[in-house]
Amino acid sequence: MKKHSILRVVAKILIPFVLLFALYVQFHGDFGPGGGFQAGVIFAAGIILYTLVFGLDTAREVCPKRVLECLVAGGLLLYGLVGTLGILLGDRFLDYSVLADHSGQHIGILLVELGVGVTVAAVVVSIFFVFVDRGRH
Amino acid sequence: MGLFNYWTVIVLMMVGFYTVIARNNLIKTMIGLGIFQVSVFMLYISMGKIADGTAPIRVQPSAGHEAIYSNPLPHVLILTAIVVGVATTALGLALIIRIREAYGSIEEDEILEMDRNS
Amino acid sequence: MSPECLIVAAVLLPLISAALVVACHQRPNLRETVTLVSGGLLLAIVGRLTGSVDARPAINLVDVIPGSIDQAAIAIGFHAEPLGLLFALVASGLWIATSVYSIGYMRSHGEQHQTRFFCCFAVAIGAVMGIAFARNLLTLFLFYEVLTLSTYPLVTHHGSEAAKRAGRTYLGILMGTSIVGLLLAILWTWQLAGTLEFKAGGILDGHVDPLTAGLLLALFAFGTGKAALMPLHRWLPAAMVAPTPVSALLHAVAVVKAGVFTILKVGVYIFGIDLLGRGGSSVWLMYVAAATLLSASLVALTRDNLKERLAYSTISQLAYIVLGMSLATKSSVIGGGMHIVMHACGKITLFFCAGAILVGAHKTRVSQLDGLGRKMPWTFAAFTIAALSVIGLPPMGGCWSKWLLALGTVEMGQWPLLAVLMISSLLNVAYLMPIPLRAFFREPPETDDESPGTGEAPLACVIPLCLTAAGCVVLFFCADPIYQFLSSITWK
Amino acid sequence: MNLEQLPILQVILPLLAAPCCLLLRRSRLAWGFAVLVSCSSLLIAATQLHIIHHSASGSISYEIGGWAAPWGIEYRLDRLGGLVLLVLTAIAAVTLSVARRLLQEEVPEERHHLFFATFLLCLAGLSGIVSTGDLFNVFVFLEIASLSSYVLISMGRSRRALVAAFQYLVMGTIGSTFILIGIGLAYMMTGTLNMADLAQRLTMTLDSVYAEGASIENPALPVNQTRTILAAFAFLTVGLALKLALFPLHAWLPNAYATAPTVVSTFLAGTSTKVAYYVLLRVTFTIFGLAFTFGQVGLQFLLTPLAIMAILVASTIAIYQGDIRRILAYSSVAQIGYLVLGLSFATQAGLTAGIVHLFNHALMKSGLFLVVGCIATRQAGLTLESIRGLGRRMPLTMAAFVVGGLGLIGVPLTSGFISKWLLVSAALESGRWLVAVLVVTGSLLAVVYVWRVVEAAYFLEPDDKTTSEPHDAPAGLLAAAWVLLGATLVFGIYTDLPVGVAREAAASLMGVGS
Repeated sequence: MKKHSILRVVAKILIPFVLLFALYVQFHGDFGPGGGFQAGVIFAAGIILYTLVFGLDTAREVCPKRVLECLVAGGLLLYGLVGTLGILLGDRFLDYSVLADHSGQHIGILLVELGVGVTVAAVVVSIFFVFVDRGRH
Repeated sequence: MGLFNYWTVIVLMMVGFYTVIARNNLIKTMIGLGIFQVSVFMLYISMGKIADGTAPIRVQPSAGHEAIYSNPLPHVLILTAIVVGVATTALGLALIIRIREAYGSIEEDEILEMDRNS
Repeated sequence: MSPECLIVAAVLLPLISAALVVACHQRPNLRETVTLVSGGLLLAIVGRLTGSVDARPAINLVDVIPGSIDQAAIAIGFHAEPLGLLFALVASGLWIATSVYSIGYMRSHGEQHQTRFFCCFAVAIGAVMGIAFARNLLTLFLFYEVLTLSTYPLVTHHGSEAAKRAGRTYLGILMGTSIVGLLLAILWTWQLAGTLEFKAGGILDGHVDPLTAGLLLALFAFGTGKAALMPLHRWLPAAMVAPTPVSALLHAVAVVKAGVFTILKVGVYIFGIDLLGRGGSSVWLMYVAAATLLSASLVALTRDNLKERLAYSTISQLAYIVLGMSLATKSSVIGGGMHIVMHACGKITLFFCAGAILVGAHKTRVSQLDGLGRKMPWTFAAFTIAALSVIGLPPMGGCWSKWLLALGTVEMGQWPLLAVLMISSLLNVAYLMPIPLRAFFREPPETDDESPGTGEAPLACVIPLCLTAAGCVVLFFCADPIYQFLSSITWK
Repeated sequence: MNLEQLPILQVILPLLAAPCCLLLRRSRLAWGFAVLVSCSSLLIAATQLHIIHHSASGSISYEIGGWAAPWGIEYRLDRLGGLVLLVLTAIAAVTLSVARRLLQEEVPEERHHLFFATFLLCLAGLSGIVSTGDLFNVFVFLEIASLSSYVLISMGRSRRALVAAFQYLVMGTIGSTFILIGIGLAYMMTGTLNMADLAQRLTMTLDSVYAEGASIENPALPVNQTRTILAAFAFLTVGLALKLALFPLHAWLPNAYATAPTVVSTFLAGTSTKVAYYVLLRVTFTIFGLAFTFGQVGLQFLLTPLAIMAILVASTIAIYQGDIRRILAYSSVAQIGYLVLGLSFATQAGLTAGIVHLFNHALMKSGLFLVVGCIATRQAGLTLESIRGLGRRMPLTMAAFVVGGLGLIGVPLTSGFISKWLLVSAALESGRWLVAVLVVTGSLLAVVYVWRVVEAAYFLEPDDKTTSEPHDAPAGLLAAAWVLLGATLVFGIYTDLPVGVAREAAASLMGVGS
């Protein structure tokens, strides 16, 4: 599809907005509808669109396999560590109120959702890559 | 609304279940499984609905009027279940791809036939 | 050593000896020495225990099944009481004789896997000690199963297709009956009485009605497949594919006697002869035993294979002991206990002779024995003595136990059973006596003269069989001490 | 950090270790880390059981995020859970410690770290199921465990593993969806997901559960008499029966266990069905309660025949299998029958027997599969023909198999005997004569299928007469197998731990109190 210039142009215009929207959903998650799961999927959709238009090899350069793996693990670890902080600071697992005086819960949920979002995005992109890759040989 | 939502759920569930049982093609089995799962998602979502309830986003209470919200918990629960469903589907499809590579077929009876003969 | 330690030592010694046998598998002479030495030691230990049996020493090793509110905990435990001690004495005494005999037999026969043979043999003796000294039904059951498993390799020693088939029958019947019958009976007893301990006078008295007692007794009697009550006797003739020393010790002494010993012990210490005698729960068992007794004798008449004939004879003789228990009078129970000794001594001699005939003359069938008595005088003399003892004629030991059993039938007024005993004795004569008669008084067939190796079997085979035959005579004069020794078991 | 945090550590330790394994990449590193984690899990589980067993209440509770119980998610562990966790983590630790050696033949080295990550995820899922006191959490952890076990099974060497994993995936997903429906319906009627709260609300009347002013047809009706709750119970039971591989829903199990990498069979055989059984106990006793499950619904009339069929039919099928792993797998189906039978008596003795058997059978079956793994390191074939004469070639390995086999049969001094003893005496106690007879008949069938292996290994000569010198499995593997099977011997003699804990666990499930 690299030869279809309309597609390429439209995709180039769209992708930043898709990613931006993903970030909006991500960070607006604790005020309105949204959160890590949704944002992750939307973000992944942006990358998948990029892959569809510019091909797997180009996309691999953007998101190398190694980086994706690290992101999957990293997101999970972020979630886990925020939760464990509660334990380390002498309270319960996932008790965010220890993180800060007033906005503890706020910061906590933001970080946890960020972890979820990163993991989901990385997992969805990996699954897509694996499927596309399989078909080629 | 009556019991209309339950009827929908039951019909979807049976369609999915029948597909899982009756189809030989592994992809179709996965599709059936998907429909089957979605029916349960619908069950959860519809049970959270409260008559005249609005989306569970806190609005500034206007004087003398307390807003009625739908129950958000089933939504949250089912979000988890959807993720699980996605993971299951992805894993199932990945397995189908590898089965196809190993057997050259995705028809269940052909695969079982090959297993019996080898 | 205290009596308690002696009991544990008696059970452990054969097991240790089994381990040593395996360790010495490179050096046959050392291996056989181990067997003989431990045989001597075991006899000494059991002999010393007879002195302290009146105190009924008992020991619990470890609680295996924790107790609850209604039921006592069950331990692996041992105790010494006259019946078990007598059984242990017989088994350990005959182990030595058999060891000597098997060394001669196995070597002159050039058998394979001798280490496995001696090892399993020792384990089997250990299991017999465990059964003899078991303090409760669980311990007894444990060693009962060990005995079954450890004798399987002995039965299938030759590894031929026939041996394996026989082995499956053996294991199938013994394991099957013990799990479905015996285990269930034990569990039921536990439910009813709340304990499994062997106690003088029984533990079930007051917990059961006659019908339940009869059913439970049936489970015990048929669950103990080793007692070879018909119709569960098939394994015994099948197991005759084993080498003769195995048949001799295990299927004339250890295994089958473990079966009838179990039934006797259950009758005396679980039910109590009062309960059995009073409720009439055991009447049906008398008739089963009588039927087994007669039909096995009849079958024995038709068998030409010597070992098979002896096997059916064993089935018939075992039924005597079961009969003694089911009559549930003092003299019949003691008669049953005494018959364990008498029959063991007689039957092992007969099997030794059968083996000696195989080793010396390569004959297995009764019809081939014509005139052999002149070439193997010692063997056939011993055979005659043992046969007379099994039949129950004085001056052989067997006559006392049969006398006591007959007394029991009279006490109970079971005249038909007395008739059965008499007829059976006649049948014994009919199937046993032709063998020495043929050997001594018929002319040997012409062709056999040139065949080599027709003389007495090696000394290691002949000496044990002469000794056990002499034992049959000696026992005739020892009957009274045995009677006194056993008479305390029927007291409360 | 103090001991209060243990319930959550039990779950998040393996959960967080999984991504770490992913990052470590190197096979040896990931393996070492996974072993470390599983051993710590074992330590945590043992400590927890110790605390629970000596506490007055007999349970510990942990509120996640500091939110109080019916609203927040509560982790709750009682004696039953503690015992299940102990056996689960013990098997995980033993299996993982030999996993690298076993994987050498079966999974390429560059995928080892993925394997360990998935394995830890599975462990986390299973621990989570046992630890949590929240019904929906059970579903989530069940799915984590199931998804990771599908992946683990699909790593098997032969292509059949793929088909087996797919079949398991389809059946497992149907099962878990059923469970999800059940949970949803129960939530619909009670408005809570906390197990203890749920149990309480199920016995209340409709009007006391619903908000004021709601129009209810029959306000005085107890919640658990409504048709919705009946449906919820049915869905939960059927879903769990699928996960449990209760006859006749066992079709996925033999294929999965027989084709998975042996290290996976070792782990799953001892844990996954046992944890499903744990959930079944929770649902039937803790949540719905004795009166509902056995009085109102009469589940025993369904479970007892099914359990007996499982014992007899699966054992019979096992007799006709030619592959050791399939024999063991069908034997597992039969043993699940014993577990469910204990449950279906609905007496304290029956439950005790079920729980003890859960413990014993987990050790036995894992040990036996580990022995199969040992055999697989020395020869390719695992059929009865190919193991002929193995008793001489691998004496210590086959001796371990014999010990495990005796346990399956239930020979005295093995732990299998204790559980069968308890089960049969429970049957006799409640007057179920026929059941008792059928159970011992099942043992008889076990004799036959175990004997076929023993006979092949010890009493049949191999076809090619090249009887080489004894060549046992690598020492580490052998030691691990003996640890598990030795444990069955130890717990066959010193029965205080499993039986003592199980009795009290059964008492609290029955609501008797110890």
